[in-house]
Parts: sequence; structure tokens; C-alpha cells
Amino acid sequence: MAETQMVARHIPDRLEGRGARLVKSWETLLVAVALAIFLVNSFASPYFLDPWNLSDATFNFTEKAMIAFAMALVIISGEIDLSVASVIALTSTVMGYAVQLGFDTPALVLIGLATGLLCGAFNGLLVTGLGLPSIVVTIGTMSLFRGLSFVILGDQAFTGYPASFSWFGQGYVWWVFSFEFCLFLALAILYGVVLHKTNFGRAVYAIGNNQTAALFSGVRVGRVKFVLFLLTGLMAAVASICLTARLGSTRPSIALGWELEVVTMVVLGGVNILGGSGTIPGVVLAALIMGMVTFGFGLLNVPGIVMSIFIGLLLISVIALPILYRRFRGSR
Amino acid sequence: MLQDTTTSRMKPAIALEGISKTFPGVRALSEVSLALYPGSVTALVGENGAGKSTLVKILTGIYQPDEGSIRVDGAETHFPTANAAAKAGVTAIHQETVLFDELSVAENIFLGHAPRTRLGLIDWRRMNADARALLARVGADLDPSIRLRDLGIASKHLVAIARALSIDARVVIMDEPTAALSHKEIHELYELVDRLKADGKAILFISHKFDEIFRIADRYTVFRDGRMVGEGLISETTQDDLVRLMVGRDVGQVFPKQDVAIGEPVLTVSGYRHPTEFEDIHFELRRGEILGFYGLVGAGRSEFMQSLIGITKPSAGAIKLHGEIKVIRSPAEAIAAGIVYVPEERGRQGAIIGLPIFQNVTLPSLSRTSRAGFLRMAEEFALARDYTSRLDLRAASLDQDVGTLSGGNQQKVVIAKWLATRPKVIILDEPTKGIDIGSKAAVHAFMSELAASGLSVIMVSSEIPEIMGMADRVIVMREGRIAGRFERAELTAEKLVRAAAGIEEAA
Amino acid sequence: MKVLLKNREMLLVVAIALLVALIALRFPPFVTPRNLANVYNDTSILIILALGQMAVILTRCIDLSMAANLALSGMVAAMLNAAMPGLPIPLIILVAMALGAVLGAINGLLVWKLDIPPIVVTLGTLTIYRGLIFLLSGGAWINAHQMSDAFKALPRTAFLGFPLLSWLSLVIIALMVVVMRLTPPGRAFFAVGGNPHAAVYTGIDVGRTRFLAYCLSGTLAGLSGYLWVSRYAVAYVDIAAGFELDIIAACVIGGVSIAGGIGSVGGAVLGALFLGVIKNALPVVNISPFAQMAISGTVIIIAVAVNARAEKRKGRVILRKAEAAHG
Amino acid sequence: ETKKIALVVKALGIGFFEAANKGAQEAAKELGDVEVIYTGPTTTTAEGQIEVINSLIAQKVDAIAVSANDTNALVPALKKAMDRGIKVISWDSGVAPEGRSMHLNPSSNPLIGNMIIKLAADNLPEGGDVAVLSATATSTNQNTWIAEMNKVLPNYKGINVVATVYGDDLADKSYRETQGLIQSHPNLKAIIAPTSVGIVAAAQAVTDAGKIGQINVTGLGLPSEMAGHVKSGASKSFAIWNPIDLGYSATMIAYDLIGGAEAKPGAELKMGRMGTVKLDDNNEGAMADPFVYDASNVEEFAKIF
Ligand SMILES: Nc1ncnc2c1ncn2[C@@H]1O[C@H](COP(=O)(O)OP(=O)(O)OP(=O)(O)O)[C@@H](O)[C@H]1O
Ligand SMILES: Nc1ncnc2c1ncn2[C@@H]1O[C@H](COP(=O)(O)OP(=O)(O)OP(=O)(O)O)[C@@H](O)[C@H]1O
Ligand SMILES: [Mg+2]
Ligand SMILES: [Mg+2]
Repeated sequence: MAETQMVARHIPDRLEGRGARLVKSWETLLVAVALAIFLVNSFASPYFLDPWNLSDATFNFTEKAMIAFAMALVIISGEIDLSVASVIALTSTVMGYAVQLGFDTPALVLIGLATGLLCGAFNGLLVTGLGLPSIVVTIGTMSLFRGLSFVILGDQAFTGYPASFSWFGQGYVWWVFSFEFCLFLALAILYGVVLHKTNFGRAVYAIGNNQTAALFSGVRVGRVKFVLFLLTGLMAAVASICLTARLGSTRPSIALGWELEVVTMVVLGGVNILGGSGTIPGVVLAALIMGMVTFGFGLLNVPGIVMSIFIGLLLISVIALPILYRRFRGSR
Repeated sequence: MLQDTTTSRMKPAIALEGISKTFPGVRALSEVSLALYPGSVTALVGENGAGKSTLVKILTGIYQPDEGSIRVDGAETHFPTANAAAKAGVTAIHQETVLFDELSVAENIFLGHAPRTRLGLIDWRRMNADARALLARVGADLDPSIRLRDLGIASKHLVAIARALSIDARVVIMDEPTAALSHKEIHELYELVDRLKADGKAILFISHKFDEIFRIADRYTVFRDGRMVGEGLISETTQDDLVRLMVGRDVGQVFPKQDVAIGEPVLTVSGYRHPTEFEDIHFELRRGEILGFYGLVGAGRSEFMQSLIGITKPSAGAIKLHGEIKVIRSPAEAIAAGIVYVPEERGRQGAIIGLPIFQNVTLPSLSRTSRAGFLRMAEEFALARDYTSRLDLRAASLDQDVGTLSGGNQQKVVIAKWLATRPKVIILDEPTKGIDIGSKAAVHAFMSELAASGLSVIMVSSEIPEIMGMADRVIVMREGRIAGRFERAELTAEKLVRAAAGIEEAA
Repeated sequence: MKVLLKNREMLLVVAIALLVALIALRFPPFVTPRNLANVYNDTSILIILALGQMAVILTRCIDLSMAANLALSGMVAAMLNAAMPGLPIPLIILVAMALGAVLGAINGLLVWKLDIPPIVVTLGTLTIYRGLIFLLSGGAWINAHQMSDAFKALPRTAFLGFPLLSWLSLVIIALMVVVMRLTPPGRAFFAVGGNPHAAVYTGIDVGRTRFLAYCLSGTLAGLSGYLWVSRYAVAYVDIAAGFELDIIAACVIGGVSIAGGIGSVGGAVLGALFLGVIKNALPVVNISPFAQMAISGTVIIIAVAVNARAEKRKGRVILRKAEAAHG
Repeated sequence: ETKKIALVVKALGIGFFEAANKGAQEAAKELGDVEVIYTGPTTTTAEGQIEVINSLIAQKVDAIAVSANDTNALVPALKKAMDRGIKVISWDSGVAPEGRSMHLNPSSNPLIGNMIIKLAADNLPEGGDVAVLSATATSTNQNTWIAEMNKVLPNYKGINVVATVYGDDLADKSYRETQGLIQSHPNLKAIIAPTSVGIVAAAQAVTDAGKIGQINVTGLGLPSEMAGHVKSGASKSFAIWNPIDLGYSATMIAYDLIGGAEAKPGAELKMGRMGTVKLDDNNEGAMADPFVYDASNVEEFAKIF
């Protein structure tokens, strides 16, 4: 009876085709920026287009990008983890300590990953268990984790990592493709699938857009967030293994200031810092862009701080551009 | 002197001409004209998403129209900000309460136009005194210096009304002002409207409740799909005429309750209590039954319902589902057990603004549309299409952000989301709050069908006609306790009101 | 007592008093009035900066570029002084404040006009402002001997027994109390952060209010730039690097809610003092310098946890009986 | 064709290294066919230096002369450089032997260790408490000098080293650490800061605390930065080698290696106007003795570096 009033109006699934959506997407903008930088670099320095040089250059971003993947998920869920660089330091310190006790490579890796997970769990507990704002919690643990590493190491350094360990930071899988770069690619695909193709990824978006409604909808908000913090801890540990292996030594000041670079990478990749949106391809592109910028400037011997001006400008302008464009179009 | 009720000879206090407003993908208003007259109440009615609130926002300087003009006393003006509108004497009580939890009541009333000392600094003492006077005018006995967050929802609404009156206005707009108020407060509001009218204010009154429109309005204007489709004097129209104008067709029975054979007990709740929110709650819900929960706003119904799905933790009590004891610690477990809750606060608890419609609908059902934890978009679209079309959703596409829908259409998405989980027990908390009459009928019909198909329904409602029309049985709550139980046969409005307000049965 | 502990400011006062008492047990000279005055003086710059940051955080924004702004303004002040030693100091201070205000205004404009999230804007300008110092100075340091005596003397000059730096911070605290409590923009900071959506309906321009907050924080950062450079008698690219986190930590410890809308001048000042006491006390009580960082981290976490407990709203009381028990 | 020699410093913008660059440029002019690339990270981190070294490898420079932020961390990167035919030496702050062909110490470490404690002791005939203000806890050269100083400490009767604190080569942190020292050690007679940043900050803190005459600040500093403090009496004397000479010598040695000289124990490498340097068993050599500055000569050198 009432059925008659409910004549279904047809609602199409989507208004725009896949192509139209792709053209308008953030990633397209990033691809354009990346291509431009690639071209400029190729013209600016004769050394740029050399496979080995490019391969060396990947080390400028691979470790940071690994963390950026997990960080992207955390930021999409509406939280942030500023302690990642300090987790690197603490993980590296604990591994260095384990070396002194005579552990070998496989054990070192396990110990490293476990330390990262513990740090992540600590952040996760404070954020989800006690309900504290993550930005503040991780500012605190940022000091705490690196501080612990200072307590353990003081003015010393841990060295003497086993030769096999150095493969993680210096080894090559095939030709110019280093272990780190291959790991970076593998993780990019893994995180891309997790975020875009699984229920877990959908839950991350739902939480980032409306945490309360997600909870009411049966998303286990606390558990998902906890897992996300575990993941950043874990990825920081992976990055720490690579970095430690690359440097062959541990100082408490290792990876100082990386947290802001990682966040910059994520945001440049189009992840909304307020949560709710963003993609892994965007983060991958941002990592490539930042790597190419630092390498290109490096070839011209431009001081790092001048590169950072450029990254800063790039960050603001890449975000401002679509806004300005929309406004410009809207005004006519 | 006699009050002049025929406004035709008077000059409008404010007049809108040819106003259009387009949002991305939606033409909210097209070439709308409206005039408000001093000393007269104009009711604005229309389905959800007809553009009523958009018009209010244009009148108060929050949105800018794309086309058209606003004339105040015949002179063309425009309102670039809310301040400009206030200066021109336009004030509004908005549909959402837009207040500041952390600020004091007085400041909430005077923020932006606080009394100043000679040095130009804020004069707190005068502000508090003035606030007290205004609160008295709207019948709220509140201390102006307490923080707003310590107030109940109804009191907050009274503060919003006081704020609107703090501006010396000639035009007063009220967008569904009674939605959050209880019986007594609603009547005080009617009196206030009468007084404002007597003071010569031009009033625009938006409501989905026809009884109140016919109680206080002099004129009416009807919107449909962003257009003005009719206006005139209330005294010359009927409810049926208005409804027909609104939806462009006849609406059948508003409360189409089917007779359903009530089956075995499905859900048994016993000894539920919480230290501060509710206590001693027990009842049984049977198959095919619609159990109404009536009470005044703030009676604790929502809190109790949320404890059933594991949001608030009860300190004691047990649930039996089909005779088996179930422990539910989270909404996820509730959904798995087949108990779902359609929340009352749509914006905060229901819709996930920022996600597309189809993802909203499938969120609690992902385990069904996915395989081994991997999403399958085609299944998701199919599920979303199925349930949204049953509720007659109006949207441009299923890929559209729910945030771009009108309130009523958002509510449909939220209901679709819960139905898609194929629950055994569905708890609907104020399912038709702020929904237009057409959609309301659809929701009621659907509820009735759900019961007929063997579902058990709990319906929380503060509207007596809805409770009387739909419920097989009614439980009345007051201050966190059950204050009365009624079978359908013995229901009267008076009994409900007495139980809810705690008035003893006249001996 | 219970009432006292409910008030966040009182809680902090008690915590600071306990902390000082604890330090006094190990090192009595710490509590001499002279030394406490020194600790205050040493914390003055942090207090000034925390007040600026508080205004910004209240509006639901954040200013990560404050320390970079300080460094740039300080460098410009020092370079001006080195180039033209005759320039009157008040003029230099004005220039530093004006430059700080401009840098703050840039943040504010980007947030206001382009709607870029504040954390992104200030993350970007943080690196840009630091880079500008490098471009401006070529990386060179300005050392004590290049600065005029008057330039270095101002914050140290004693007035009624206390250095001008301390007095200046007191004046700024007083001004901020007036601004935050008694002026419309001050109240607007609370409103915009508390409920930006509602602020629009109230006729408050959310963007402009945020812009004002950034200008305020920028001006205070500029002032602090001069103070820092003259007090430590050196200017180089990296001064106050990482200090932005100390500033935010001070606010957080002082109960300024990172979600906006909640906070007070007293809280921010006490939060800064709490950090100041710890920073000054650790070296004197002979705690290994390597433990300092871990301790400040722990303090921040505990402070947030305590503040969150205080902020956590008790559920609405519906039951009559329960209400009576609570009242 | 011109040879490219990269002078990699701990961080750009530090006066000491800017002066070293002057020396390197002087050497380049003298040699004629050398281009000096003066570079470094902007903060004193090993990771920053590695990025810089990677881009130098990519540019195929002929030699890298580095003052390291970390003894060990640079080794893999520098090894790679050597593998690709680049000559690598370290100077000022050294790299572990596997990562370089030789290391040029500005002076011999034992001499410096002795010098800094002697400067303090000479002004304390009756002995007394002294404290050390170092740079970062990880700086190689600081730690070596302090260790050398502690070795010869027994020779100086009555001198007690009561504390070692770290100012991280940050002016403000050094300042605050000095304040802490002054408070916690009321009998402090001297502060030894073997770092150009620390010594200035310490002198400033002593001045501000009104302790001129009671506490003598000494250590290693640049005349231009310390002139004022010597004049005020906060520092009676301090020492430093000439950074211009150091940069000059590093460049000359790198050039010598490019030209085919071999760095092995006992070898003598040419340093232009500075003569030659003889390598020890670790392939390390010392340039010259540190030079002491006091009220009598500081003004004159302040004009130079
Ligand atoms: N900010 C906005 N962005 C995009 N679309 C909007 C926005 N505000 C309103 N709309 C759209 O404009 C139309 C009119 O909405 P409006 O809120 O005015 O309806 P209403 O008549 O008040 O409905 P209700 O009775 O449900 O409150 C709807 O289709 C709505 O989706
Ligand atoms: N002081 C308050 N501050 C904010 N929200 C409030 C307050 N009081 C009540 N509310 C909101 O109003 C709603 C009604 O409260 P409650 O659930 O206790 O009563 P109810 O009987 O369910 O009332 P309703 O008729 O609105 O469903 C709740 O959703 C609650 O979030
Ligand atoms: Mg509306
Ligand atoms: Mg309710």
C-alpha cells in the first residue's frame, strides 16, 4: 500500500566517469609537478640522468617515505604521530645495545621491530586508552623516546653492527635497485591496498570524517586507532633498521627533525591534515618530488636550508593552487 | 484599538525578490520572493531540502544569494555578514543551536554586541544584568554567569531564543524553534510569539508541525524544490491543501500502522541501571511489535538506548535475545547480535559527512559486501541502491557526499544504513525529527512494514501523534526511570503527558 | 582543598610549589628569592611566547613558526644593530616587533584567505622563515662583539632590583589579561575556537579573528626575537630551533586545549613557569644532563593526562536522586 | 682540467668553518687548477652530511675533505666515494680510519688536552674547582680532547674537574648550562669550553651573573668572537689554531693525494706554505700547535678571524 508512494527515483552510482575524476585529482597535479622538477633537474645538471646517481638519490627519501605511509593512515584517521623520529632513535639505540650483548642480524631485526611496536603501543594506549589528543601525547613521547636513548647512550655511540646487517641500508637487490628502494615500492603497494581496497582502510576514512558516527556504525574506533599507532611505530622501526644499517652506527641524535619532514611529505601528498581524505599514490608522488628536489639542489651544491625554503613554498603553493583555481573558476 | 490582521495594505518590513542560490550540484533556491509584514506571523513550510533554512541564512547574512535583491523598508540592501543583517534589524533562531559551550550564558547572548564601558572595554556587570532580564522574558530562570555546557538541551535553546531577542530587531525568524522544547516551553514560546507580534515585529516561522502553524501563523508560504509554490492567509487554507502544495500530490495516511500478529519475545531487558543516567529499567520486546518510548526531551531515553548497544556502560542489568543472555560491549557486537540503533543526533552520530552516500550506507554492513576483508564496490553500490531507493532518497548520485544533502535526506541515508544490516531489533531514536511530512509518511510506512516482516521495533519519540499512531505498546520515561506502561488500547494523549510530566492522576 | 584542586590554575600552582619544594630538599639554595627571581627571568621569553601561542591555539589554530619568526626577527634586529650601532634601541625593538607582526600576518592571511590548515601553513613558513635567515645572513653569526652595549644591556638593566626582561614579561601578562577578558577580539578568540560554525552566525569573522591571533603571536615572537638575541648576545640561523615545541608544551601544561576555545592567561603563564622550573632545576640537582629530555617528555605526558581528566565532562545527571547526591 | 675539491663542514654558517673556507680558497688560488666546493648541511647532523656527500659523489668531485659530525656514520658513504675513485680525507673532526685515507688534526690531541687545562690552571695558583662545557655529547674532537685533558689532570695539583655539561653548540643551551654550573658549584673558579660557541655563551653567562673576576672562562674560541670578553675580563686567555691555515692545509693535502701521493703511515704530505705533515700509524697528522690569545694580542687577530 504505502509502496505506491515510494516510487523509486533512479539515482545514478556516479556522475563522473573514472577519467574525469582522475584528471581533477590531486595526484594529477603532483604528477605534473614531479615531471616539471624532473625536467628542470635534467637540464640543470649533467649528472642527474645517471642511473647510479638516481639510485643514490633514492636514499634521501626512502626511509622517510616508509614512515610517511603509516603516517598517512594516522593523519587520515584524524590523529598525528610526531614521535616517529624519536622512535627511530630509541629503536636504533636498543639494537645497538643488543649488538653489544652479541646478538646477530636476525635477532637485531626482531628486537628493532619489537621496540618500534612497543613505542607505538605506548602512544596508542595514551591516545585510545586515556583519550588524550595525539598531537600533544606524541610531542611528549617525542621527548621521552629520544630522551631514553640519551639516557642509554649518553655521549657514546654504538657501532660494530654485523656485516650482514648493513645489507638493509647498503645492499642492492638487482642492478641499481637498492634493498631500501625495493622495500619502499613493496610497502607503497601494501599500504595502497590496505587503505584503498580493504574494510580496514574504509574504517580509517570513516573515523577521520566522523569518529562518533563511525563508532555508532560498529567501527571499532579504539582498536583501529591503536593499530594505526602500532603501524607508525613499526614503520619507524623498519626505517630505523634501514637507517642504522646505512650509517653503521647509532647516536641519540639520529634522524633529528624527521617528524616534520615526514608530515610535510604526507601533506604534500594531498592527505588532509585534518583527517578524512588522502591517498597513498599521492604520498608516493610527494616522496619522489621531495627526493628529486633535494637531490637536484644537492647537485648544484645549494645548501640544505635553501632547499627547505623551496619545500616550504612548494607545500604551501601546492595546497593553495587548487583552492585558488576553484575560487577563480567560481568567480566567473 | 483594533489589531489589523489584514496585511495587504501594509508595507513589508522586509521583502525578498527573485532570490536564487546554487550549491555545487544543488539549486537550493530559484527566484524566490517573500515579504514579511510588521505585526504578522508568516509560516514557511516545505519538504526537507525545499530550501527553507537556506533562505533563513540568506536573510541573516550567512549566505550570499547568487541573484535577487533584499529590500528593507523599500530600500535595497545586502547583508555581507551576520552583523550587517543584525544591524538592519533581522534576527533569527537557527535550526541548529549555534552557541558556545565554554562561554557563559550571558556571553552567549551578547557575543558580538556586548555592552561596553567608556574605555571601550566589555562591561561584564551590565552584560550579566541585561542577560538576566532577557532570560526572564523568554521564561528561563537561569544564572547568566554559568557556563553553557552545564545546561540541558532545552535550556540551551531558550538561551538561543534570548540571544535572538537581544538584538533590537524588526524581523524575527524562527527555524523549527520547537523541535527541542518540551510541552511547557513550547507554550511559553507561543506566548512569546504573540507578544512579539503585538509589538509589531515581522515574524517568519518555519515548522513541520501543522498544529502549531495553524495555532500561531497569520500567513503561509510554501516552498517546493527551491521554488515558491503558494502563499496566502492561514485562515483561508487547510492542512490538506498545504500538504498538497508541499509535495505536489496527495499524501495518504500519515501513520499507516498495519495490524501485525505479535509473536514471541525477542528482546528481554532486565534490571538495567546506570549510576547517574537511569535505573531499574526492564521490559520485553516481541516479534513484530513496535514499542514506543515516550518522554519529555532529556528524560534519558537516548542514554538508555545507547547503553543497549554498548556505548554507555550500564552498572547492572542483563539482555536476553531470543532467550539467550547476550553481553554487548560495543556497537560492533550489537550489530553482530542483530540489535541496531538509529541515533537521534544525525549530524554527530549518524551521517559521516565527507564520505559518499553509498559508503555511509554500507559501513556497518561491510562484512557482507566485502570478501576476506577486501572491498567490493559493485556489491556496495547494489546494497546502497537497494535501501536508499526504498526510502525515496533524493540525491544526484550515490557517490555524492552526504554533507550536501538536506537534513531530511541525510536522515534517510542514516536509516538506510541501519536497515541494510538486516537487524532483528531496530531502535529508532526520534526517527522523524525534522523530517517533512512526505518523508515522515514514508518512514512510518517503512517502520510498519519492518514490523510486519517480523522485525521488532523500538521507537523513541517525543511527538504524541506519532507515538499514538505507530506504537503497539508505550513505555513512558521520566528522569531516568520508567513512569508508565500503556497498551495501545488504553492510550490517550492525556495519560502520556501526565506520566511524562509526573502529574498524579486526578483522583 | 577539593575545590582548589578542581581549578586548573590552582592545581598548577600546587604542582609548581611541590616541585620547588622537592628541589629544595636536594639543593636548598634553589629556593632563595634571588634564585627564584632568576628562574622567572629565565622563563620570561617562554612566557611571552606562550601567551602568543595561547591566542592562536584558542582560535583552533597552531603556530609552529613562532621560533623561526623569533630567530628571523632577532637576526634582523642584530644585523641592524651591527650595521648601524647608533640606531636607538626602542626603534630596533619596534622594527623587530613589526617584522614579527608581518611574518605572523603572512601566516594569518594564508589561513584566512586561502583556508589552508594552520598546521600546514606554519609548517611551511617555519622552514621558509629559517631559510630566509640563512639567505639574509649568508649563514654568518652576529656575535656579542658586533652588538652595541646598549643593545645587549636592555633586558639586563635592573629596575627596582629586577631585570627589565622580567618587568617586560609582567607588563605583557597584564596586557594580555585585559585583551583576553575585556576586549571583543579577545572574546572572539574563545568563540572562534569554541565553535567556529556558531561564530559565523554570531557575526564574528572567523578568518579575521584568526588573522588577528596570528598577528598577535607574530608580534610577540618578534619582540622575543630581540630579547633572545640581546640576552644571549648572539644571533645565527639556528637560534631557538625546536623551541616551538616548548612553547606548545607550555600551553598544553597550562591547560590550553589544543582543540581550541579553552585556556587562560594564568594557565599559559604557569605552564611556562612549570617548564622553566624544571629546565633550571635539573642541572642544579645534578641529574644527568642526558636525562633532561626524558624527564621533560614525561612531564608533558603527565600534564596532558591530568588536564584531560580535569576536562573530562561528567555525564549529564538525569536521575533526581543522583543529582541530589552530586549537588 | 680543473680539479674539484669539496670542503665539507659540520654545518654552514659557523665562523670557524667560514674561516677555513677562506684558507681553502687561498690554496685554490695558489694552485691555479683547483675549484673548491664549500658545502655542508645546515644543522650538525650525520644524515645531513651523508646527503651532501652523496651529491658530491654524483658530481664526480676529485676529493672530499670533511670535518665529520659523527666518526662512524659517515663511513659507508665515504667508502662508496673512495670506491668511485674519490680521494677522501678528514680534518678537524675525524672519521674512522676505514672511511678516509688520512686525517688532519689541527694540532695534536694531547697538546690540546693539555693546553685547555693549563690555561685554566695558570690562573689558579692555589687550585680550585673547574667545570667543562662541551658541545654535543657526540662530537668526536670534543670527547677526544676532554679525554686527553683528564689524562694529564694529575699533573695539575689542586685542580678538580667537578662537572662536564653539554651545550650542544647552541648559544642558549650553553648559556643555561653555564647558569646551572654557576648555581650548583658556588666555588667554581674556571669554566673550560673547548668549543667556539660554548666559550662565548659561557663568558656571557658569567658576565650576566656578575661573576667576572671569580670565574675565568677559557678554552678554544675565535679571537673575533672573544675579543669583547677578554676586554671585560670574563676570559683571561684562550687558545685556537688558525682555521684559515687548517682549511688551506686540508685543501693542499687533498691536492697532493689527487696528484698521486699516497697516504700511508710515515708518509709526508705537502701543505704548501705550512710545510709538510707526517702521518702516524693511524694515518693521522697534526698541523701545528694551538696558539694562545690574551689581552695583549686578541685585538690584532680579531680583525682576521
Ligand atoms: N552548505 C551547503 N552545501 C551544499 N548544499 C547545501 C548546503 N546547504 C544546503 N544545501 C542544499 O540545499 C537544499 C536546501 O537545503 P535547506 O537546508 O535549505 O533545506 P530545508 O528546507 O531547511 O530542509 P529541512 O526541512 O530538512 O531542514 C538541499 O538540497 C541541501 O542539500
Ligand atoms: N546539557 C546537554 N548538553 C548537550 N546535549 C544535551 C544536553 N541535554 C540533552 N542533550 C542531548 O539531547 C538529547 C536528549 O537527551 P536524552 O537522551 O537524555 O533524553 P531523551 O529522553 O532521549 O530526549 P529526546 O526526546 O531528545 O530523545 C540527547 O541526545 C543529548 O545528547
Ligand atoms: Mg532546514
Ligand atoms: Mg534522545
